[in-house]
Amino acid sequence: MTALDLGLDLDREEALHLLTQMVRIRRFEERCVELYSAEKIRGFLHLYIGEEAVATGAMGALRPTDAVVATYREHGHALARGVSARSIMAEMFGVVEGCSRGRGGSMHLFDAERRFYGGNAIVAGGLPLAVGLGLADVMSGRDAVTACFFGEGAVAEGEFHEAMNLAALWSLPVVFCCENNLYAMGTALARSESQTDLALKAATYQVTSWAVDGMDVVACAAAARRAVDIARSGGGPVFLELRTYRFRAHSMYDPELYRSKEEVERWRERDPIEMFVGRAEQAALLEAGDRERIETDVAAEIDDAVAFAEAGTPEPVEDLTRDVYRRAVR
Amino acid sequence: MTALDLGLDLDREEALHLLTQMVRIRRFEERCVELYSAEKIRGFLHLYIGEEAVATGAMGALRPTDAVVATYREHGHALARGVSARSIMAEMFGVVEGCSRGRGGSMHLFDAERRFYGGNAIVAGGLPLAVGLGLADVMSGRDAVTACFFGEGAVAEGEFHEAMNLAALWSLPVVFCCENNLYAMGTALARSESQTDLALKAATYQVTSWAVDGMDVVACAAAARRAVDIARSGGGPVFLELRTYRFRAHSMYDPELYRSKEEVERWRERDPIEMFVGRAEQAALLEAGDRERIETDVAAEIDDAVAFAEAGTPEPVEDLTRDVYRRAVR
Amino acid sequence: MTATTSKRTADKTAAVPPTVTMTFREAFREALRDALHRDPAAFLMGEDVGRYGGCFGVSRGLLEEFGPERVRDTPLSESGFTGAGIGAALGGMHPIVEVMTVNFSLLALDQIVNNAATMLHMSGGQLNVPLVIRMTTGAGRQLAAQHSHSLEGWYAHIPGIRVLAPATLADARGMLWTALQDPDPVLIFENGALYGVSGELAADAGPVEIDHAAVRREGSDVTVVAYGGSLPRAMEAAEELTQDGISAEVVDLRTLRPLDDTTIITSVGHTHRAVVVDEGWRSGGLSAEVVARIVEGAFYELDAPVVRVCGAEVPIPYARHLEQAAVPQVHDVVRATRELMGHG
Amino acid sequence: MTATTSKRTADKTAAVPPTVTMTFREAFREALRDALHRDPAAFLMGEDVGRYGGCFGVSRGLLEEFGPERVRDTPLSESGFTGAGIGAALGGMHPIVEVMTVNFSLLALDQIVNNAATMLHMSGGQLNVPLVIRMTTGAGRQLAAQHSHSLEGWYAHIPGIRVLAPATLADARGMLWTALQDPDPVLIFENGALYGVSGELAADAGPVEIDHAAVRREGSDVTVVAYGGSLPRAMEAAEELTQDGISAEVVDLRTLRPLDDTTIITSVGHTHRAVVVDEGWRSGGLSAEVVARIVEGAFYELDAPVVRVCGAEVPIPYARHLEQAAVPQVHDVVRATRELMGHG
Ligand SMILES: Cc1ncc(C[n+]2csc(CCOP(=O)(O)OP(=O)(O)O)c2C)c(N)n1
Ligand SMILES: Cc1ncc(C[n+]2csc(CCOP(=O)(O)OP(=O)(O)O)c2C)c(N)n1
Ligand SMILES: [Mg+2]
Ligand SMILES: [Mg+2]
Repeated sequence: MTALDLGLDLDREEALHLLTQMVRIRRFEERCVELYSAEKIRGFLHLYIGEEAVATGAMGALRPTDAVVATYREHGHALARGVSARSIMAEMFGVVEGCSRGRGGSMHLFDAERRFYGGNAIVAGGLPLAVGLGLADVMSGRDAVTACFFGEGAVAEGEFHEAMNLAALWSLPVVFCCENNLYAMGTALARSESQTDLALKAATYQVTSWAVDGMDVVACAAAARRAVDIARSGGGPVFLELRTYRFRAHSMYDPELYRSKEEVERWRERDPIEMFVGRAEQAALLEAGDRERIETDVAAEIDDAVAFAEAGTPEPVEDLTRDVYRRAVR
Repeated sequence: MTALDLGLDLDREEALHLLTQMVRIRRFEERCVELYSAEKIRGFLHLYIGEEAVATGAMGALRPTDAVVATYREHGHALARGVSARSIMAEMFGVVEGCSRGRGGSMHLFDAERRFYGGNAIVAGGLPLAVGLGLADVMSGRDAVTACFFGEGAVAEGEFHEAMNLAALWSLPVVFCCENNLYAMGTALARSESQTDLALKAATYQVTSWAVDGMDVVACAAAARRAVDIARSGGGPVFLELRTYRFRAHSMYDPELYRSKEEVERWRERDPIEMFVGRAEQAALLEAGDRERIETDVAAEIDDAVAFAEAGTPEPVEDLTRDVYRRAVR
Repeated sequence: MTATTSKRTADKTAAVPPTVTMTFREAFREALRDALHRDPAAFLMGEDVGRYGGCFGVSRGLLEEFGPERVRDTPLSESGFTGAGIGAALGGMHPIVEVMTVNFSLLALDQIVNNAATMLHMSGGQLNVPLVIRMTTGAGRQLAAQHSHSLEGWYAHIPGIRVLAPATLADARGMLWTALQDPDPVLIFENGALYGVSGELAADAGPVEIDHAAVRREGSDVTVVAYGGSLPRAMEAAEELTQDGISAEVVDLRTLRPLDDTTIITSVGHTHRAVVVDEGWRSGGLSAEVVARIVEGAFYELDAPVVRVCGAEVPIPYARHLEQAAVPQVHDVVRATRELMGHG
Repeated sequence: MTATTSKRTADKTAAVPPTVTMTFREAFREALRDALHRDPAAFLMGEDVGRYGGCFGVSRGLLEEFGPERVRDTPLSESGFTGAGIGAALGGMHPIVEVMTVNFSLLALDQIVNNAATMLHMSGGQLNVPLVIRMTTGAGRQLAAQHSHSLEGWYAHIPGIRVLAPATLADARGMLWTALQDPDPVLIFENGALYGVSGELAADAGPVEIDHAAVRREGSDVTVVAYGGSLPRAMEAAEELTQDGISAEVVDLRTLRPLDDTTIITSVGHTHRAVVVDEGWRSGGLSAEVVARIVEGAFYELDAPVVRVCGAEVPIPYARHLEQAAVPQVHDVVRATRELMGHG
């Protein structure tokens, strides 16, 4: 059986890359859980475990000059975008070596150099920013695209509606990546949306929209590539509904009263990493030993990140009010 | 030719009523313009002239136990709902005899007895209120319907989106009457909405929706009757796009730079009053002398309202802070 | 929640009413349960109040007890459901709208300020809005800038609404009912850092009045004004100050609007010195209003300028040591008071 | 706008620079035109700024001059386009976002407070937001409760933003450019009642600094602090007070955040008395902060309590006489000052 038969239109190098990224995200977050229990990481911690295919697939379609806006569940996006595991871990340790100098924490990862604009903890609050980034790119004559990630819960917010309309009206190069993991905290999609077909909903704004299997990293990558192409070539905004599932609780404080263990188990059978490994091995894109090597490398990377964070420097308290204004107050 | 041939499924009494209401609104507002020039009325004054068919048609479908929410362009709705011309005029004169005790002015007409809940000057701000009124009716086991009026400009606001979703999700008896007069101040629909088919847009929320000729009072009445029936009988919310046009400026301060005189003239040929009179006379629903009598009666009603308002009482300044809290502050 | 009978109940002559030990979370929940039981017009509405059990667990179990009509999960649409709460109040219900946290209430501000607060006045006294809006406020849990605002003082600027800040178990348990029976919109700010704190509450605790500040600790040298999450810190500071021989009176504002300045001014009339503690940002915060009221009402009683101990003027940072430094701590209150008393 | 050359220019030795007569509306428009000419990254965005000519006519003609890309009409979506302004600023532009009035800005508060104000800090100093947001504020035109808020003092509570309140033609003309070149978000509040007021402005008027309060009138007996729409009233009151032999110094705050308390305190240091005039509601308003700063910085200089002359605590009513009573008038300032001076 060949790669094409399996719908895997990619080469070995790409396959290794996709797998590596997904494993990095998974293991990084598993370590975060431990560090949370050890009280090294505090505040809210939202895990992306189960959803790795989305950020991994989507981010591959972007150029370094493109922009990314994400949510509070954004470790995966930051890692996939190239923000170093070191600086993310350090951020969660609250030290100056963190990608937000320890000011942001898990929910507010930023990296100006990589055009990674957060890390937004207000549901749907990032969407208008993405519209503005797209507008700035167009007005400046740059052919960049902005990818904006958010959960399906955000679709009910007014800011979603206003942002979609503006992006469509002005034909801006924004790819709206809606990570439909079926729940907003404990609220199931059908309890939050009168219209549960989100791609249809988005299409009403005259935005090119379609739904994608968010557990299939190859499908995510292909969809993102197509979407980014449309947006970059003047086709206006695109909305992708990426159907996925979070395997873990909403955050560290969630008793998960709203869904059954069985439901979670059923979805775990579609683990994006294992599914991809299975298909890629069948297609002979992965070889014996690849997985182990990746796991070993990733473990080392994460150990290194934790060591880096552990050795980090807390900001002197005297600097508490720095970076409130860039220009000195007076 | 019969009444039915003309699509006028109404009797003489109803025809007289519709015409009377439209004429009342038209003449009332024409007088308002004079009184504004005379500085008897101040603040913002938004005229409904040209759109009379909508409020007149829609309001006829409601029972006294139903509720109404309107905007700052609501003289017509208040009059059609049965708020007296006297108390509306007095309100605009800023006297205690006004329907809001002179506290509200043109944009804030209220009448608790008639379940007329304003008079809201924040675009789209009334929509969530209508949802809540519908919810209260359902929770209290009352079979009332809430009619909510707003302009097409409101559709771009997040509050529109949130309200539509809530109403649909909870299947509430709310009739959303979108008065599409093609402009929001100076912004043409195509410049504010990526999707200009508003009924289609609303339908995406799983709300029963259709477009209606808002210059045809009979069409408005029929549509409203059907919509109210659906809402009252448990069919959930309904969205009506009532296609209309305002003949006058947005408010008294508008130089109308954004549309041509010719466009306005073309629409004036579809004057809802004259169109209805023409058809009703052809259908022999109106008789010679009806129009004159109505005009005379209306003129008298308005003269009376102005006299009433002129004779009104200004609130003593000592009572400035009354009605900030119902329960005394301490 | 453990029912306990005070050890001293054996002593018949000085019978102490039985108390129960509970957390603030439980006290808030009991208040909700009680309201839903007693007031048929009451219902709770907000994001994840039902199936999830409330984002901070306050409403856990209420869905099962009262059903999805009266414990109503909403989509993420703060403006929409807050406005719907106002509409439902106009329609005769007594909605209790939960906005998860004050941070998200910024999305509902139009409804609160332009509708809830103005309706009675704009309608010339016809339409009152018997609505309660509850929300969590405050910093201290390393949730960073977008999840740590203390904006209750900001809301206290708006005529037409009442603003409550329960800081004791009795108020956590008792304010809701009174607010719910109030004809006007009432905002209740629950300090997030208090949810897990437990203490003793009278077993028969019920509604409390919501019009007055309370002297939580009597003292003669200085008045420390605090509320909400800062009250426990003010109390602890007062205790510590006794070591310096400083007797601090602690006033709990309880109601931030309308502000009961009489209680404050009376206290300052005795002590002649005041410290205002407010977790919110200093400039333009509630603390400024308290200072202004003291100046207006007790200027000639003052032996020294009123001192403010407030949140640092910075979006709250994530790192623990910075967050702690950004929010008034016990030692900040102690230090400021000692300096004011000349023990600097 | 009429260019005039002062009559005295004939006198070469005391050459007075030529001035032009213009309204505040025109001054604001000139500032916009100038900014769009000189700063290629600048653009104006908001509801009806283009084809309609601006809801209060401020931007009339700019669409024709600069085209629809740079004078960009938006749909009614305050949160959306304000957020887009923040995003565009992050993307390197210098957006000037117009929110028609402060009343509607409540719909954009999440973006302003949670994003614009926090971004620099949350990102550890990486991402600044060079954004200007303009809006009309104030009462006085019988627009009633939902269209008459004075919430600029409220905004002044938020760290991370600067808040300007131009009250003179020179500031109306000059603040925008400085704000636009500022790396941080700046809010400019244009008082609606000033738009039609005209006066003389230097023909070569240009950018002004935005960091300091200004003494608009020197005096020795009392400091009257005002800003925005209240400044002209304070000036008029000061003039009237001369009849009682009271010499009032008038301080125009100009910048409401960060507040230049040095100028205020210096003035009070000379006069020993202060009156604060603020059209906004009294409780928790900017006036309270000014009182607190004076108490903190000049307590021992004060001969009497600081007096506040503020908006009545009521949603602004429509009826003219009630609206006038709700907002501080010249005679209110005069009366309060006379009482303070013991001429009551
Ligand atoms: C405006 C706002 N309201 C409420 C919250 C609290 N909250 C945080 S995450 C969340 C659920 C969001 O669900 P969704 O958009 O589907 O994203 P997911 O968490 O599933 O990735 C809620 C309600 C918030 N952060 N912002
Ligand atoms: C939230 C908000 N933004 C802006 C305004 C200013 N404004 C008043 S009416 C109006 C146009 C509304 O147009 P539309 O909804 O179509 O109603 P119409 O006036 O045409 O009846 C605008 C922009 C407002 N009142 N509220
Ligand atoms: Mg989700
Ligand atoms: Mg319109």
